[in-house]
Amino acid sequence: MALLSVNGLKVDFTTRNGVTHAVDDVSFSVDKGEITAIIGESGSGKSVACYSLLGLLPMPPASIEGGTAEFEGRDLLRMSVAELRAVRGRDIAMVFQDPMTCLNPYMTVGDQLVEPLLCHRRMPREEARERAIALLEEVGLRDPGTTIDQYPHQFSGGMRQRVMIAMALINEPKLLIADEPTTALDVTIQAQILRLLADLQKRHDVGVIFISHDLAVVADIADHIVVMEKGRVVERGDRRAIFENAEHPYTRKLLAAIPGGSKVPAESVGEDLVRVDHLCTWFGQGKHREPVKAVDDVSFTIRRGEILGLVGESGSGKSTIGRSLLRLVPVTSGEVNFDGVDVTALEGKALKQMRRRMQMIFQDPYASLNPRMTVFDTLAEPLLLHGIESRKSVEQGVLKLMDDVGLARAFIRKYPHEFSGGQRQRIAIGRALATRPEFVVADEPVSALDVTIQAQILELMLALGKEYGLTMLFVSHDLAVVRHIADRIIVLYKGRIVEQGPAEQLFEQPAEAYTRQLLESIPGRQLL
Amino acid sequence: MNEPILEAGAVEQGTSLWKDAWIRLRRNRLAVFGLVVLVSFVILALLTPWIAPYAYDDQNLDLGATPPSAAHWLGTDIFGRDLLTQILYGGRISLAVGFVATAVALLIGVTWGAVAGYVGGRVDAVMMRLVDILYALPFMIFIVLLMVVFGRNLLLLFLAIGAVEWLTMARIMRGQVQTLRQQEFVEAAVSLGLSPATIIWRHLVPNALGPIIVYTTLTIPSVMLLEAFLSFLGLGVQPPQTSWGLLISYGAETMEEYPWLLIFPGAALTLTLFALNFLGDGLRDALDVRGSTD
Amino acid sequence: MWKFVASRLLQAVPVILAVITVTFFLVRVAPGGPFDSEKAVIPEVKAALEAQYRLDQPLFQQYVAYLGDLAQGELGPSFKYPGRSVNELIAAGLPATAELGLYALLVAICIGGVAGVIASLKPNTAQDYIPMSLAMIGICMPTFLLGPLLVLVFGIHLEWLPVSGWGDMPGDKLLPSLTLGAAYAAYVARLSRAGMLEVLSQDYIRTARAKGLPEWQVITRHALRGGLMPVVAFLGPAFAGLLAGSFVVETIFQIPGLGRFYVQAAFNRDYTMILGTTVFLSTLIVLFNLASDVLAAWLNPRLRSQFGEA
Amino acid sequence: MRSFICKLLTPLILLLLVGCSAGESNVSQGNREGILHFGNGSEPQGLDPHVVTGVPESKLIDALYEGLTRKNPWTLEPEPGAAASWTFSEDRRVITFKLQPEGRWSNGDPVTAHDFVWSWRRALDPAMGNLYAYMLYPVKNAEAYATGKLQDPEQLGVRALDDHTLEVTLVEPTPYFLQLLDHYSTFAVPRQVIEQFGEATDRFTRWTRPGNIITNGPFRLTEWKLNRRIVVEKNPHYWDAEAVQLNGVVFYPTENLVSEERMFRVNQLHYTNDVPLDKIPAYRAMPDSPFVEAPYLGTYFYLLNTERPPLDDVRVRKALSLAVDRAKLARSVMHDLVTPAWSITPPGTLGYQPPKLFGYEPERARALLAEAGYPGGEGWPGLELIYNTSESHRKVAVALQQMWKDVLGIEVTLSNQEWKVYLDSVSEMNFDMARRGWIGDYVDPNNFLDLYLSDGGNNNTGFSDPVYDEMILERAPQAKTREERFRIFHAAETRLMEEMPIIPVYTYASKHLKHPSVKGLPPNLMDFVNFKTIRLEPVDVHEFEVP
Repeated sequence: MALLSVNGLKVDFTTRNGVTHAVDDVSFSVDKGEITAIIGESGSGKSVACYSLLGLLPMPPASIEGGTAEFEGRDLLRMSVAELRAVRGRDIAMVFQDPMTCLNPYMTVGDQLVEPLLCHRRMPREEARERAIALLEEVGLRDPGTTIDQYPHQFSGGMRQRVMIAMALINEPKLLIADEPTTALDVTIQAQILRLLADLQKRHDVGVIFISHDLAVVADIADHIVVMEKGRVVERGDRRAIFENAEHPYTRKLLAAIPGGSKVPAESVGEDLVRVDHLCTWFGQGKHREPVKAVDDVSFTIRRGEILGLVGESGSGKSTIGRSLLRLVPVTSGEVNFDGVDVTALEGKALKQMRRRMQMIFQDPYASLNPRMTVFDTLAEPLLLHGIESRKSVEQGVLKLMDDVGLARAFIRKYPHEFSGGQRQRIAIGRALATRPEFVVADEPVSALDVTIQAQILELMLALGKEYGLTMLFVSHDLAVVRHIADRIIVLYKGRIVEQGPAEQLFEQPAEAYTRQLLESIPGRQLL
Repeated sequence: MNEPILEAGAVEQGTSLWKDAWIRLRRNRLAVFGLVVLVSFVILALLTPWIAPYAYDDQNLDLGATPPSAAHWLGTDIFGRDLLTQILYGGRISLAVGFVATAVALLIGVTWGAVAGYVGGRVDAVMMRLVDILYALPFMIFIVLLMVVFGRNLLLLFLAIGAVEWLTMARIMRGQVQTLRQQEFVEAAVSLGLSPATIIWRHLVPNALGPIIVYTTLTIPSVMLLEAFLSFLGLGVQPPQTSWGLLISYGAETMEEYPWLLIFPGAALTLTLFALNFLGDGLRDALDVRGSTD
Repeated sequence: MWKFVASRLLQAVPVILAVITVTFFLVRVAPGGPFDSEKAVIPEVKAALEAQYRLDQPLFQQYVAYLGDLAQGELGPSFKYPGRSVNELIAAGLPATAELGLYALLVAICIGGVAGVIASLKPNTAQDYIPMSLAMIGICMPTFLLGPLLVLVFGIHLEWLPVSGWGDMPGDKLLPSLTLGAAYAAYVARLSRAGMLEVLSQDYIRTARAKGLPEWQVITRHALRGGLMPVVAFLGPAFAGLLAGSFVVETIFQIPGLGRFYVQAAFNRDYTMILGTTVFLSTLIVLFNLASDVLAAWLNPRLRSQFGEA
Repeated sequence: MRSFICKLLTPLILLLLVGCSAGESNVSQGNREGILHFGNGSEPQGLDPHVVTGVPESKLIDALYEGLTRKNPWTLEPEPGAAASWTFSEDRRVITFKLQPEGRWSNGDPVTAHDFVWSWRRALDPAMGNLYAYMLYPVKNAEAYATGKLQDPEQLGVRALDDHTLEVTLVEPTPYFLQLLDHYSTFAVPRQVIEQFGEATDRFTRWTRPGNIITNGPFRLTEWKLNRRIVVEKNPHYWDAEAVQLNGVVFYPTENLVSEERMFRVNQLHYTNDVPLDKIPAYRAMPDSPFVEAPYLGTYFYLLNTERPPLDDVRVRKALSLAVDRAKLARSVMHDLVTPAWSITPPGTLGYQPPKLFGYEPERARALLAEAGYPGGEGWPGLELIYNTSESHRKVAVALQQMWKDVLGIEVTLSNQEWKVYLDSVSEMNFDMARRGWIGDYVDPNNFLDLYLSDGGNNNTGFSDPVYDEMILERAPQAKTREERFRIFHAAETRLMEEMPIIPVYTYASKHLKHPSVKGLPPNLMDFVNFKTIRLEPVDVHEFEVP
């Protein structure tokens, strides 16, 4: 018998713009000791469905309109607030997406860990603490006796996620709901956490609901897979069935979006456009303070028409290199030579002129657009600033840009908040291209996007790169993505270059151990 | 390969931010109440010379202070002047002081804070230390001097109040800008080659509006009361002109004997404060783009 | 941490020096002198008085002499109260004002904090509007109105509390604290409501709920600490403001405090007293701003460890 | 959730409940112990009689010290104080005082004539900066010494003939000189203590602090808490200690009128320094009203700047004065507390009646203004009236502003100024019209009429009349009899009011709330309090219910 079986679940959201059926007649079940993955893009209702089971949705605006959720013979949806509270954290526990924000920054991890024990079992504090230490050890924290008294910010992202997992498991729950537990993590960490989850699940014999937007992530661990789209379940089956015989077009689209294969290297590669010599960018310099060496003695070149991939984990300095090239952060030493000119020495007018030729696409399409400016304002600003279009012709220029990046002309007067993430990234790309730059730094331009959108944006960038004759520095932590788009790849580790070479060569014959480790961490490798 | 949302058609005049905000504001009943109260106060103030039942300096010493009656709806003050008339005329001054002085403070404070916050470093340190210094100066001496040097007029009053109130505004603005400066859209603006002034006015200030609006709505009523204090020092309005702040401070002295002299002007000010407050909160929520993404 | 404190204190020195300088010359420019009175003063007497207070020396020389005294902690003799030094007057007024300010702050935090927290739990409902509106009244009720009103109700009609005094009768500190705290309660209410709303939307609150904690524990253990951080940052400036702004309350309740000295010094053109209180208060403002920053940092583990490293 | 709110609210409620029990009231405790609780207006500047200037200080110093004479609170006649008796010489220029044989300082040391000689020298010493030094100017050579023209204190007209005999030589016969002797600038101060703490003329010493100070009056200082209270107790060494009824007095710096009245209402004070104007009708209406009022030796008037047009025209000045309906003002705004004034000198100062040259004459006022060239206010250039910030000044100004507008059709703008700014404006004559008040230091028309001497420091109007100067300075002092002297004053004052450099508005009145227990504290023209005569006869009033 299933541990949890959900039948005909319906959840509505009532907003000022009317009622949306966020979850519409969804059914699935989880067996003891098995992993059920729920896959869907943002807005598919996958998280809402799970949160509604535990009463974690704010009501209003949410309301459960129907269905049942049998958990050990009791219907979760019909429980009182108090009953449900007794289930939460004891029988059903959760792991959330972002370990940075999901731990209380004002409490030590120990205090947060023992809370479920104190709350549900009235366990003496000392005993609870011992148990917490044991569990921390089990999830792979070094020296848990000491670290238990530290605050969350003293842990790295991966370690925090381990703490989250320990916190979820501390009460020996029967069911664990993991909501995109690895999405915010670097690939190597992601691989570790996935392994840990699978391992713990076996050992503690719990049922797991694993929510993700990325099929690749669950490829190795899921027993059953449920695919959701727009609040409905479109396909379900065991892992093999989904990966090998997907029937629904949406599932196929998801599979297709997993970045795979490598780019055919560009044929016409010209002279060096950008030459970086012994670049150092250090932060927090003070008289008595050791600087943070974000970029430490890095040299490389980018040839005209080439797409250079820059890969590394968070903290490797990859974004800082991009910003250093564009003078968005002050360079400590070294030279950035752009088309024969040392960018680091430019000031005033000359710098402004240079900015026109080099542009940037940012990671977060939510943060990189001014929320108070329309598409027109955003795109017209660079056109007017650099005198590319006159006041009269600017509208034409904006429309042309919108055509180029695949935005309907009708949206010209809309504000960023009215767009989806993918559309916003198109606007941002349009803005970067408005000045007709020769060189663009793309800083993780797709990592905040769902996989299907990710694929579209990558295609767009490749197409535009050709059309505009762009040279590009493509910064990403995702090797699969980089492999898909880049001609050549540089691997960074702690501010220094570990390895560089043509994309295909790097993937086929990595020379360095670190590169190999990165490659092995790519989820769902066997699918490729 | 394109997303399916792309469809041909005429330009959609998508919901503009302000229009959208206006629509959302209209749905907020309290904010609408605030707006209606404020607008009607402003209209009353503008029409006062024509609708006031009596002349504002029309005394009747033998009548003295009388409670509300048919002839004097809100009663009379100790000079036998009609209180309703006094409140109407006082409203003209108070609303003008409240709005203009706050606008002055807003202009100086927002500019100062934005520049300090955006430029940062040494400039920021110097600018904010200057604010610290001004905070610490004895306010009264400053006002007395201002009066002596420039003589007395209402414009000066606005400036004096504005000159005092901008300090906090600058601090708030600076804090906002410091957070916003980290945002990627500001970096994008820099990389486009925009000048700092353009970045501040086009990209930073509009995005810091929320807290500024809220603080502004708190400032206006306190400015109205500050005016009464300045009048006490001799800088404010002079009898027989009056203001709500003055009416309240006179009323407070005789709260036991002639309570209506306190209650009605107090009600006018309180109503304004609540109206401003509701409107301010409503505006902030309406302008909050994040809120609209739900 | 100590380095941070030291550098902040160092930064404060030029600020305070500038305040002294500007104030020194500002008060001299203001019309009317300390010895002007309703009855004309005999010129010889005035000259004798001015000589006693060094006022006959060139202004700059007086300034230098003042700085010299200040360096030794001497704030000079008061003009208004002959026979008393400014140091002594400040020492006499400070305890009552500090105590009053502290209680007022307590009142502001209790009333404002409770109102703000309650309001934040159900935003945009009656549970939000009613406490916030009550707190709002604090802003439009100037102290010169609220004080007498409270006295009228609690002192005279109900006869529960004394109408004036400070430490003379049991309970006489309650009304002044309430009066002075009311205005700040409104600010605290707004700050804590906004702070709580922010925190309550954080992911870690959801985590706490997912653990099955009862709602009140979610609020007290997880939300309050972060939600009240803006209030902590507000405490420093607020306390300094309370000290400087306690004049009206001190007068209404006949409290022997510093606020009266501060304001009356300006009215009396008591040069040394104006300077002394200004220097004292600006130093306090600096110290309290620093203290509230340190407190905020100490309450925030992330900042705390940063200071630890520095 | 509910329990959460309860947790937060509990401490608040506790805080509210603490001390909701007021103890015994000051008045009933004071009645029991013979302690008077006295509202004294404000914190005194100090207790050195040669340094301080204000009214609150004078009350305290009158309780602590004693001059050669002491006023009778009912008649205001000088009666023996530190001096037991005195004799005048033939020409009334030399007065010989016999001091109280049992006169003692509060430490038991005798009060001697030498103390007075030393003290008067100190009071007149230019280095002392005594603002009231001029009180002693009738004494021979005093003015010369005080202004530094004479260095030798020996030449002052004051000598100790022996320990208990003091001889004072005057410049000229001064009828009001004995009155001056109960002004604190003529009091004896304890030389020994003063010199123990510093220079004789040092203003900055600690000699007046409790524990240090010794005084020769009916009370001695026991406690001085800044801005809180000053406590004095009966001085056992006082020569007339049996006559002193009170065991002590507590002085409160009751700066805020409204608060003071409320303290009185809940029996925290026996006696208030003042009463809010608008409370008067209610208090008057009470049975056994605690409200006491009396005419006060002072005039409230407006200064006219006779050097500025249009006020350089006497017709304009008169028009302004004649257009003021003083009776109506007194009746309405001032609640019948004050009486209309028609001249600078208050009526009835020791029998002197000032001239009344005009009344409320709107027709004549209009005619005068028309004659001056402003018929019906036409062509009126405008005028500004300044006053120092205060509720009552504002009320008077607003009422008069409207009277001028109604009667004369002219605009007068009002402008309140902060106190010191106002003083500066007045002394610099930087005004058209300015509010002014003058309270007599002693009961004599001279104290008011010498204001308008051509070079008078308090003139501030530009009024200058040599004949007037001569009448006040030369002829009046030479007068043989009081009647003759008063006739000269009357003639001079008539000249003054015909020129109208001031607009008299009303004669002041003093007003207080006095608990029914308090006896021997009569209202008088000087608002003088003689603590020696006050006694408490307990009457229990639970609370003053103001209707």
